[in-house]
Amino acid sequence: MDSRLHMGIRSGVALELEALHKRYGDYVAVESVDLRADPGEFLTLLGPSGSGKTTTLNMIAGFVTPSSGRIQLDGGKIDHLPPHKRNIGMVFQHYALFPHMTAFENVAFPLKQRKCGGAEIRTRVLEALELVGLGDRAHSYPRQLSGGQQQRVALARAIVFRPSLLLMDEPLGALDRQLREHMQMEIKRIHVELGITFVYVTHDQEEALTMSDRVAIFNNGRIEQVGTASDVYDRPRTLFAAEFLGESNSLSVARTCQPGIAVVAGLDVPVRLPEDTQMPAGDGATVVIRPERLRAMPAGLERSPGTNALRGVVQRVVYLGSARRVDVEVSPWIHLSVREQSGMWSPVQKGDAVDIGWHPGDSVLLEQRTAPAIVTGAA
Amino acid sequence: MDSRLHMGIRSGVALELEALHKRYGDYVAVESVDLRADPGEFLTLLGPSGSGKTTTLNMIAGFVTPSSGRIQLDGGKIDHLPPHKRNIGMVFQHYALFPHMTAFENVAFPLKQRKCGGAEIRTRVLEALELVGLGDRAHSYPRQLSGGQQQRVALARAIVFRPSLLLMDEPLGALDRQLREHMQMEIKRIHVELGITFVYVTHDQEEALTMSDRVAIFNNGRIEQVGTASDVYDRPRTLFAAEFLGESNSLSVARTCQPGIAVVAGLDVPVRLPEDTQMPAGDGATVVIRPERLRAMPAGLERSPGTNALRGVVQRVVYLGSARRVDVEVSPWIHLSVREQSGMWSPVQKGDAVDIGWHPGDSVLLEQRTAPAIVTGAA
Amino acid sequence: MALLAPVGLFLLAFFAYPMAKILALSFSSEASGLSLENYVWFFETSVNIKVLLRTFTTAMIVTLVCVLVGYPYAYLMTVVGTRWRALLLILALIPFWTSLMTRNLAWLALLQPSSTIATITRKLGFGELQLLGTVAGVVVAMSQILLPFMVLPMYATLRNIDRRLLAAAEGLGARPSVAFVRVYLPLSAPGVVAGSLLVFVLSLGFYLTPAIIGSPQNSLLSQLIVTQVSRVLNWGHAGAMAMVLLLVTVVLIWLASLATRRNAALTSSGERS
Amino acid sequence: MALLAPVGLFLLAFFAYPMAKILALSFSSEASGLSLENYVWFFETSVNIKVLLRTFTTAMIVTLVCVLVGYPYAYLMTVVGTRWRALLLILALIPFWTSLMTRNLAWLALLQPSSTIATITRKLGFGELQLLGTVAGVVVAMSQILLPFMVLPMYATLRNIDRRLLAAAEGLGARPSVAFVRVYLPLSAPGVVAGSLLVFVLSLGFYLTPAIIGSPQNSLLSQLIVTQVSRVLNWGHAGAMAMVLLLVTVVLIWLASLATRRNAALTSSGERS
Repeated sequence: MDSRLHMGIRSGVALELEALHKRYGDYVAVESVDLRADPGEFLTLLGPSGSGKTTTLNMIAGFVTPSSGRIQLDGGKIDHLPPHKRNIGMVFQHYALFPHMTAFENVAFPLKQRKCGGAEIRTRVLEALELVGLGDRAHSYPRQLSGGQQQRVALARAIVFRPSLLLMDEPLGALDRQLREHMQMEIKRIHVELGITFVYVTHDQEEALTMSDRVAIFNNGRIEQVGTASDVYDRPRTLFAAEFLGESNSLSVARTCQPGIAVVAGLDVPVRLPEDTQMPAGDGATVVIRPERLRAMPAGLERSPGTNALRGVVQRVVYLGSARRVDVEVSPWIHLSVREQSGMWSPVQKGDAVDIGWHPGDSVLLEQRTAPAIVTGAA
Repeated sequence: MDSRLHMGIRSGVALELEALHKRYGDYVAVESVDLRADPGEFLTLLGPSGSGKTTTLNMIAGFVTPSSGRIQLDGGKIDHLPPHKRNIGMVFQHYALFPHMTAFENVAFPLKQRKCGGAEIRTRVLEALELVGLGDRAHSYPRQLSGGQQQRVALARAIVFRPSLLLMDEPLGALDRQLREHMQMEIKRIHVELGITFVYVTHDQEEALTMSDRVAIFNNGRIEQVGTASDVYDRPRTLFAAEFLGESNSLSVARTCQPGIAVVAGLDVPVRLPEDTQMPAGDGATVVIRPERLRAMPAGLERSPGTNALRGVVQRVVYLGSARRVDVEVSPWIHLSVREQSGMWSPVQKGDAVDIGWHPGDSVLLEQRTAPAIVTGAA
Repeated sequence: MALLAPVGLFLLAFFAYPMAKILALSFSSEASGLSLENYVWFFETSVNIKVLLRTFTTAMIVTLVCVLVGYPYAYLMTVVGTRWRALLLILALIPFWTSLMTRNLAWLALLQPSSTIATITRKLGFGELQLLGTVAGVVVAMSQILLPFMVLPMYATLRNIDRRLLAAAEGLGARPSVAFVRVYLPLSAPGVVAGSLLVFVLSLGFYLTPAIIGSPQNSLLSQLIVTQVSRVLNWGHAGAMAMVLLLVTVVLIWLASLATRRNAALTSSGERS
Repeated sequence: MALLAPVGLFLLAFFAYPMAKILALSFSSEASGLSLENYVWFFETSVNIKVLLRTFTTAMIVTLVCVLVGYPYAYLMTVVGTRWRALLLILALIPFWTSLMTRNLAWLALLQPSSTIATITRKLGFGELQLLGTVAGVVVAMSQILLPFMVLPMYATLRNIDRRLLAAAEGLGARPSVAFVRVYLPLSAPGVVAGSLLVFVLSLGFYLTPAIIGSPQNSLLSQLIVTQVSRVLNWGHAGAMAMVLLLVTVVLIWLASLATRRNAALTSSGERS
């Protein structure tokens, strides 16, 4: 805890990306990315592989030269600086520990490059190892450490020279589930303790939602949406964002004359939308609702006025432990999933006729779907 | 669908393991495992790595010779048979496709060993590839296929010779999350279509709960519990089972004179247990409650009579997208997590005093904890 | 990168220049500048053709012996524990460590008519087994000397074959022997080809062993080349002989690489991950 | 396994027996049975010691030349694209393909006083650069012939060095040159040691190149061994010389393996996954 006095004095700085592009020949890896991380913020770049998030990170670190655009750190342009002059900490996906050096020597490496004295190096390295909970393994070589411990050494090495910005490239990808959850908490703790700016890359939406102050969703080299976890999860702005961040039901709808009301395509059932919704131009649109916002109840029961409802038949009930998923066929082309938390199950079973209801406020109106999200043949 | 006519005629058979042991020198890999899979059942062996589940599977397949015990298939002993005479299908963890053969040749391999005619081989191989959705990739080599497609070829190869038992060793471990969920559904579909007995090994509790008819939980070479998904999740019989299957809160309690009531160790707050609970011998015990069974409400509100309640302070609220987790400190040594599904959040925030309530029926009384479940230093 | 380009060029010259020189020699003649007369001489002299054929036959037999002895050796290395593997590896490498000279000497001593081997074969009733000064003796000595060049590439390939594929084949109904023939053998082919190629080509150029253990009556091409340079002092003839040897070798390698390219590419995914 | 045991034994004999024979020879004498007289002769004859030292010096220089030329070559192979890499690999392998004889011949031709190289050095004002018949000429020719044995193990090591470690070092504040020296160089050490050992040991046993390109005045140990057997017909002397060479070699290898064992074990986890 008192390590904070030594390590955390320097607080985070702002990072700004302006109109960042990266092309490899004809292939556009990153396209006009504008992004700002506030001082001390935990910003996550989330997206599938190949979406440009790692390329963006590498441009910030200096390993990849942008085709155009600007990168500013603490108000100063850093585009022209080589990586070793940027003073940015980075934790690599596969740790990138030096195998011929002990944990101590690994962590001391950045300090030696900065010509620190031997006594100071010793103090600060041990302090950093202590911070990540590895004070007792200073003289182990990387191959003698477990995956989680290697991860901690990499983290200590990235923060020991007190960078004001720390980049992390899927640092937990190689760990198993339980260890990953534990390390998520550790990383959050260190973020709070150091107070520096974190830019974190991951393809795991759970990780992104749990850890971040804000999330930037990448797709095909572009940012689809930036916002807090609940911004992007509850109020996605694109179909991609909605579907990448978790399970979602989508309904094709058509516009009506009445504002705030659409009809389900092919069914002519009205769907109430949140009051401030603007129907987009064009004939069709998609309404997205999260499975945990839907309620299933036996068909025919009275329902509260003002809610939306669709009638269907339960096709399958999947037990998930902490919850269950009820898959309902509304029509041959409309399937909805309802997620019910354990202990709050509705009394419906496979084969039952059910009414699916939800509050208008839980609908999100998005652009029309153009291509199917999951093509099973490609799996 | 009409492939069922050809492939599914032979239905599953019963598999019985009796007092199965496997020792390697002093190390006991599997210890007195008794297990039965009913004809056509989907039985999952779930456990952490090194728990003996894969060794058990290899003994069934014949790759590992048991130190003692019996293996019966369809009522007949198969212990003495070499692997190639057992007629059991197996899908390996890393697929184990023959790299010098096309998908077609791979799937045809078991039929050739059984001296089938060329025309029959052709029909059945294409049928099997069709069943797994790869009819169009028959002439691709494994390296030309994606991970998911290789997985499908391995599956087709394991079922093409109509085994009455199919073993799968973490078949989805190498795939990414979205593909894994898709393949889970595919495997379930094939299970239903073929009607043969499946024995499935995994360390992923979600996979086990979602897919299985029954789950056998392995730990340190022994079976801790066997039962349906809801048996093992809602009514775990050991602390290990409770903690391996998902998040759980545990409270150390001491016995009281009153039946069905225990007191929280160090707090003297009474905890009601399910009515039929027997206090175990010894002074202490542990009460386990799933986070989604707890309710948080602002302190001081009236609560329904007969429920349990503990008062604490909210330390942290973690947003998870489809839910949120409220971490509450009841006392310096008692921390509880409450999981609230999205849309059903209680009006509590970080720093608030809260009452945590739950139904007595949601408590599970287990043996006293002897060793901590997660040692952070080891991570 | 820019710095490395001149280094690369220098090295290219270092490797390629000596070869170019031999090529030039083979087309030179005493009288005129450029001529084919050395090649004409080579193919018109019947003893040259005879020696060329004998050289190739010897190399082929040596390769075959090395495959037959080296495959089980390399296989053994993949199945034993680490201690035994280390021992076998050291044994296979000893010939690298001991100079070529020493080994030729050892074989010369072993193949003397008074040696243990000769005594044993005599006692066993095989009669006088004449090895010294015969092609058979040369083949035996060359095989031992070249065996490491067979074992090492083979081992490198066999080591990477995923043994779980054998288990998979057995689980699918193949007897262990069938699993070996249908799965293991095809996957080991690239190693066999690489080792064979290496041993074959090295055999073609052997001088010392046939010179010491063989006899002038059954000499190989290398000896003829040395004779041309050191006794007849005819550089052109020697150059032509070297070029013919090189050309035939390159063609053989090219054919072998054509045959195995497809196989090798496919096998790459069969390696243990 | 049971089937393989006899095969293993046979192979062991095949590799070890020739060596045992030489050992026996070295302790034999014309008069009595077992004696040390061959070793006494070896160390009492001053020319033997001189040749032994010259042999080791030559081998060391050849090794050094190969390291200096081979390292950039192997490094180049790891950074270029697949096409260039294939070309470089083929170039490095050409010496394997062309027989030893052919290459020696090439160097003999190149080093003639009338050759291009000699002409160039003369024109450049270096005066008469005498290479043929000198140790310098032998070193140049041996280095080229042995270079592949340096390049291949080096490349195998360099290829497995994770280049992201260099990026990591730069990200931590190291200039590219510092990153190379502090990270890449130490990780490449096992390959350098393996290649050096191979080249050094092979140089020790070279006969053909020094015999053709060198002169009798500065002959190496292999030539002395041949002389003992073929002219003096003294098997015991030859055996003792071979054993001394072998013993020194084994001691050197043992020392090198001691020095690198720790290093090599640590480096294994530095390989790309």
